[in-house]
Amino acid sequence: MGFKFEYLLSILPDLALAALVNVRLAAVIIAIALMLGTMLTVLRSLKLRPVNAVVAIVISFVRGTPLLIQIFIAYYVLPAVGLDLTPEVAGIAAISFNSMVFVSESMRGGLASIDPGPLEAATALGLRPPVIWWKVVLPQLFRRIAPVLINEATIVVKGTALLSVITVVDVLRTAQQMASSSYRPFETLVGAALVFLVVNLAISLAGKTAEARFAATRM
Amino acid sequence: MTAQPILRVSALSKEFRGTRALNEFYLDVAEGEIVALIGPSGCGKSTLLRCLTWLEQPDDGFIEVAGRPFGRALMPRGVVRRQSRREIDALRPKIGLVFQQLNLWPHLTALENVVRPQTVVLGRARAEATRRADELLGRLGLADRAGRYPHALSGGQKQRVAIARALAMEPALMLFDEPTSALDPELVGEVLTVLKSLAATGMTMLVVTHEIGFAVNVADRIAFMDAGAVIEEGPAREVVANPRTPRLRSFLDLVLDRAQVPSGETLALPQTE
Amino acid sequence: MTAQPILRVSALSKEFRGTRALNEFYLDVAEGEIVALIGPSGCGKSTLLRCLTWLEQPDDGFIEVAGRPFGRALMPRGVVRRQSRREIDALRPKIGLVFQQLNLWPHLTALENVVRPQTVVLGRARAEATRRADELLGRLGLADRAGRYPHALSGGQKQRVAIARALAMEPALMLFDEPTSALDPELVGEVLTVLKSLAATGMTMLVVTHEIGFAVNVADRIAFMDAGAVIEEGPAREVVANPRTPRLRSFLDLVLDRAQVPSGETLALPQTE
Amino acid sequence: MRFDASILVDYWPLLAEGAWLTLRITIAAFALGYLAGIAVALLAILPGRLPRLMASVYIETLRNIPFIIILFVVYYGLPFSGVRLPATLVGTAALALFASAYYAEIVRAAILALPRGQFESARVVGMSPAQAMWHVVAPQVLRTLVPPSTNMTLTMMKESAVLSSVTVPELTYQSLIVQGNTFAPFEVFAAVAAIYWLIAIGIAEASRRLERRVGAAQAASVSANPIAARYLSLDARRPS
Amino acid sequence: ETTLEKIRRTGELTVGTEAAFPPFEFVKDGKIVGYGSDILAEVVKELGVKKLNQLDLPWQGILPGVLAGKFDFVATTVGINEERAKRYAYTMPIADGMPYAMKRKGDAITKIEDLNGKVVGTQLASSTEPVARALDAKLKAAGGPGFKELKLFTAFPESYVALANGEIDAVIQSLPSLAVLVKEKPDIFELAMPTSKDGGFTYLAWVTRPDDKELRDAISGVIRKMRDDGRLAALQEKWFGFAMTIPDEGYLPPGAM
Ligand SMILES: Nc1ncnc2c1ncn2[C@@H]1O[C@H](COP(=O)(O)OP(=O)(O)OP(=O)(O)O)[C@@H](O)[C@H]1O
Ligand SMILES: Nc1ncnc2c1ncn2[C@@H]1O[C@H](COP(=O)(O)OP(=O)(O)OP(=O)(O)O)[C@@H](O)[C@H]1O
Ligand SMILES: [Mg+2]
Ligand SMILES: [Mg+2]
Repeated sequence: MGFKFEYLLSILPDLALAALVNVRLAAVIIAIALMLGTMLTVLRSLKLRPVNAVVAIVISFVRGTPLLIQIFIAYYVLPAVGLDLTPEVAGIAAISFNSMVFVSESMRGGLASIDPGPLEAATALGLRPPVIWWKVVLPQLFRRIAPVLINEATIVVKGTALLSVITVVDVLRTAQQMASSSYRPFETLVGAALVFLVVNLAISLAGKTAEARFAATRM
Repeated sequence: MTAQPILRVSALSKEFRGTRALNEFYLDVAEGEIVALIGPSGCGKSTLLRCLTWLEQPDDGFIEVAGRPFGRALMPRGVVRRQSRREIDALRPKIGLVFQQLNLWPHLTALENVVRPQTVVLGRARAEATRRADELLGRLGLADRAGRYPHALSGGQKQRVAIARALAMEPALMLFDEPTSALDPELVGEVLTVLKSLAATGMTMLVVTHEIGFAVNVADRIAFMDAGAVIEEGPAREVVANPRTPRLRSFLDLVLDRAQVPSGETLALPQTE
Repeated sequence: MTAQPILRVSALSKEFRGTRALNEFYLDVAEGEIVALIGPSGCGKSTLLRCLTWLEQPDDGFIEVAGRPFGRALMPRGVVRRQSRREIDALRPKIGLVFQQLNLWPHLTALENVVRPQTVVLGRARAEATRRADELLGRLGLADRAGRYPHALSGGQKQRVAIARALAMEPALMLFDEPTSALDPELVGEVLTVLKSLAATGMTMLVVTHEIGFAVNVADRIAFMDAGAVIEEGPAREVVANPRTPRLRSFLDLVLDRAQVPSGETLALPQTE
Repeated sequence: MRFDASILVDYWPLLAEGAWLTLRITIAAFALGYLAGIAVALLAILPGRLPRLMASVYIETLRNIPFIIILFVVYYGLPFSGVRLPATLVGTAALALFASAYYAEIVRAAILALPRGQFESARVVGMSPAQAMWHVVAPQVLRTLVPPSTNMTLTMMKESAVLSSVTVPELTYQSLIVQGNTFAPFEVFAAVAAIYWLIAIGIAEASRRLERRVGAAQAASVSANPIAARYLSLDARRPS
Repeated sequence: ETTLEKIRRTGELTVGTEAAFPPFEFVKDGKIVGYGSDILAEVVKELGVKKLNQLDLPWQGILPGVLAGKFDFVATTVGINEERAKRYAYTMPIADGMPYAMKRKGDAITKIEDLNGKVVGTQLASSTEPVARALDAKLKAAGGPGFKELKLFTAFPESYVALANGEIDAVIQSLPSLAVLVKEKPDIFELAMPTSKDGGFTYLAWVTRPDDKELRDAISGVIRKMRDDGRLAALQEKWFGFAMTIPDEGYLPPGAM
């Protein structure tokens, strides 16, 4: 049962097709997670004690429990409280929520490295806090934590593979299906790995290019 | 002291965990007047400017800008009312502050640095704001640098962008924190020239500076500050020529002496072996 | 030019993507001599000091310290041999460099900043290294600050700790990069005094500086640098009094003028409305 | 949907055994992975193209494919090359390999964020690069390493669940046994989530203490500036 | 409204399947096929269902899915055991999962005792796991050393790879699956011998939610009918190459639903 390269090649087209599911979901999730993560960060910066206490528990839960279980909760437990979501919506909701927390935590780290001077200048000129967030803090923050966000994006792409447990047939599930009928789990997994590698390298590369572009308008 | 004061500071105090950075500070600046504020390191100059723009909340005392209370208002029957954030923000554009570190926004071009506050704070149309910014930058000799990002500007050019940004808001008063101290020596002259031109337009200015030469030649008045309060003030030339307090005298000795090297060998050093 | 040169730099060149920061730079510094290096911003002064300590690898040229080749050696028959990292590290303690930004180690106390290089590089026993550090800090007037961390020291005190750190290695030559430019004016005198005392001990020094006063009074020789090479040098007073090249003349004009304010109004400013 | 807690009462020894192994695997993979990560990070900051290229191939490959695939390649690939080791050992090594790529990136970024002058000033007094790293860079970088390393360690701890698929009897594996016996998914998931959460809280608490010890000065400097405290810190209490 | 009534009313049926278990249910050319699928097709016909949604998902999602009502029943072969039977309603068995041992081709394992000192693998939490444990106990009781190690895999395909690369020496699995595999890879694998059944119940069936006994009975009725008219045997010949006996009762452990 040695490694059969021809078999690997023969399944790549089908795997690539299945990867479109992951890419599509990941794109939506990343966009939502960025938006919600930013909002959560701004919310936390208001330092309203009860709110931040709740946020702290949510963050601890999301960081502390497996993503798989969070996905289960979104799809299988939420119907018990009257929220019956389709698999894709539940998956997007669960991973976005998870990623939102990690985005916000990354922002917490990034904020500490921003020079307060330009914010003081903005305040002294009379810019209102929402404007300062939107025009001064966030643009600098995003540039600064770009590498971390790219990292998170690749994690999200990998996370979409877990959605097979809620009936989303993605690359990994397709690979498993192939393995079970061909009895070649090794080749199919390597095939899936290649597909993920290509997608994530594309993201990393795009990120690096964007980073280099930002570097031109460096801090 | 000709007209109604544009800036009136009374009994301003600010303490940082044990350090009294401002200690019942009083100062009036009249319209069109140029006041140079000098004093030793750590005497509270930067803290004053930060309190005047309410970046730091003073513990006590009052600030009036063009006759209107700023930050805190004394109401009838001695009640002190804290102004809301919105009220404070509304008055802030009246006071232009140029920071020692300039604090340009690194992610925006020079032009955008000047345009953005106008559109956002004053609600000016973009075209109008751009026109004004172009004009200001042009007059400050930066017409060809408008599209550059701050990191690609020299120290003197950055300084002028920071000044343009403050001027674009049409402030009643400009505050400068050591406008030349972070500059290479060849650039100092350039910036002082700008300040002088600005003075000539009748702009009211409060300038924290170590350039005694500038203070003497351009300022109407010098205020010498020590330990959080003004301890001597008067017409610029007079103050420098005839310091009354011993503290000012020794300060001036130190600062004016810097071109000469102290001759006494006060420190014993090990012989090289 | 009395004795054998402690430092001999010949034909040193360094290019950064298109910019020729050093362009066949030549300089000799004799034992006990004090040379002030002046020149406009960007002319390559910092790059020179970095190349002299091999922090930056020069593209071309040779450095000799106390008669021994440093970094690159010219072998018989014209062969150039690159020294190994180990050889370079072994010679480095002979050259003390005080950075413009000082680069004290913020996680160590002042004392530890001076002790650590001795124990690590020279292999001195801790007790011995501490004794020397205490002595040095004491002579530099920092006996009571030895236990403090850098952030709790004033600019002048930090400068002196950096000097002590370099001196503890018993260098044959000290290099200073603009030792006063980051300091408050009152602190400038303090540091210049230290440099002067150091000079009095017979230490060989190469000082990059903008303090023409210091250069004239303390340095034996001034070298004026422009575009990566020394274009004029000579006894300090003579060079300042009678600059031969027009470039040095205009540079001196700019730098010496700074205490006076330029009187011509070169920039047109908008009238306040 | 019923929730039958008696299952957990019956099966808790299995779950406890699994949790204990998960904890040990996490600690071992953390230690191994961090050491490897530091080595790769050092490779990445060496001058010269080749070491940097090697480091970035290592990091990008391991970071960009799902862990389960790395695990399978190691676990099923090793026997093909004649090496035969206990599954727990192989699994822990694979986990360490996976984490090391992320740790390497974290360490690399932290070192690059330190002003160059710090390293140079150590070199210029004659310290070797290794000495400069040890005496000057490492102590300063420690502080910035803590938060992202904690994030990664938590991710890795949860990722160790994947080891169940190569017969490592850790928490998830034991929970699958319980589930196979009882067919009670929700009870088992709830218990497993709670146990993972507990372990995570332990890790987060340890890191918080470490952070407080190495980062006190920085926190103080941020809260001293009112504008920085307002916009740039999320956790400090509101001033007055 | 019960699930069965809902199915009748809407004419729509949703089932959950782990399509990675040949020859019962697996994916071929993008479609779920196999012995189970063929039976399902008959069930659909008999129940008068017009639209069938068959969802493929890994085992971890199957039970939560049926409990949360994401599909109507589990149309994937599930081994019958005592504890499970207390919580779910099993249909009539669709196959007899006779446990069998498989070895690498040519290895000298021909009788149960040959498994002494060997590394044996099976699927974690499957119906054959208790069978394997019982076998080990039996070997030890007979005075032998027992298995060298029992390795439990989360999926069967991985145990096959482990057998092929020498990680383990034998796989215990139900005969229908092994028969197909050995037919597929005759140069690698070989059937060794049947192992005793006394570890538990080895019949394979589908399950419904515990409160859907009505639906369960309806499905069981179809299966019984298929068995009686020979359709089931025909399908067994088609997929496994042999027919098996499906009992009418006694396949459920005591206390089952
Ligand atoms: N955020 C702060 N926290 C604690 N102490 C502070 C803070 N800001 C200023 N201080 C202290 O308040 C005093 C006044 O500082 P300030 O910066 O106003 O001095 P300065 O006159 O501007 O000095 P320099 O000429 O060096 O800029 C100093 O003793 C300083 O240490
Ligand atoms: N790492 C670098 N990469 C690219 N260019 C550099 C680098 N370092 C220096 N330069 C360029 O080399 C030239 C010399 O720089 P250097 O810092 O030596 O000047 P300097 O004389 O020390 O100036 P200053 O008085 O402003 O400190 C400048 O044009 C500078 O832009
Ligand atoms: Mg100040
Ligand atoms: Mg320089």
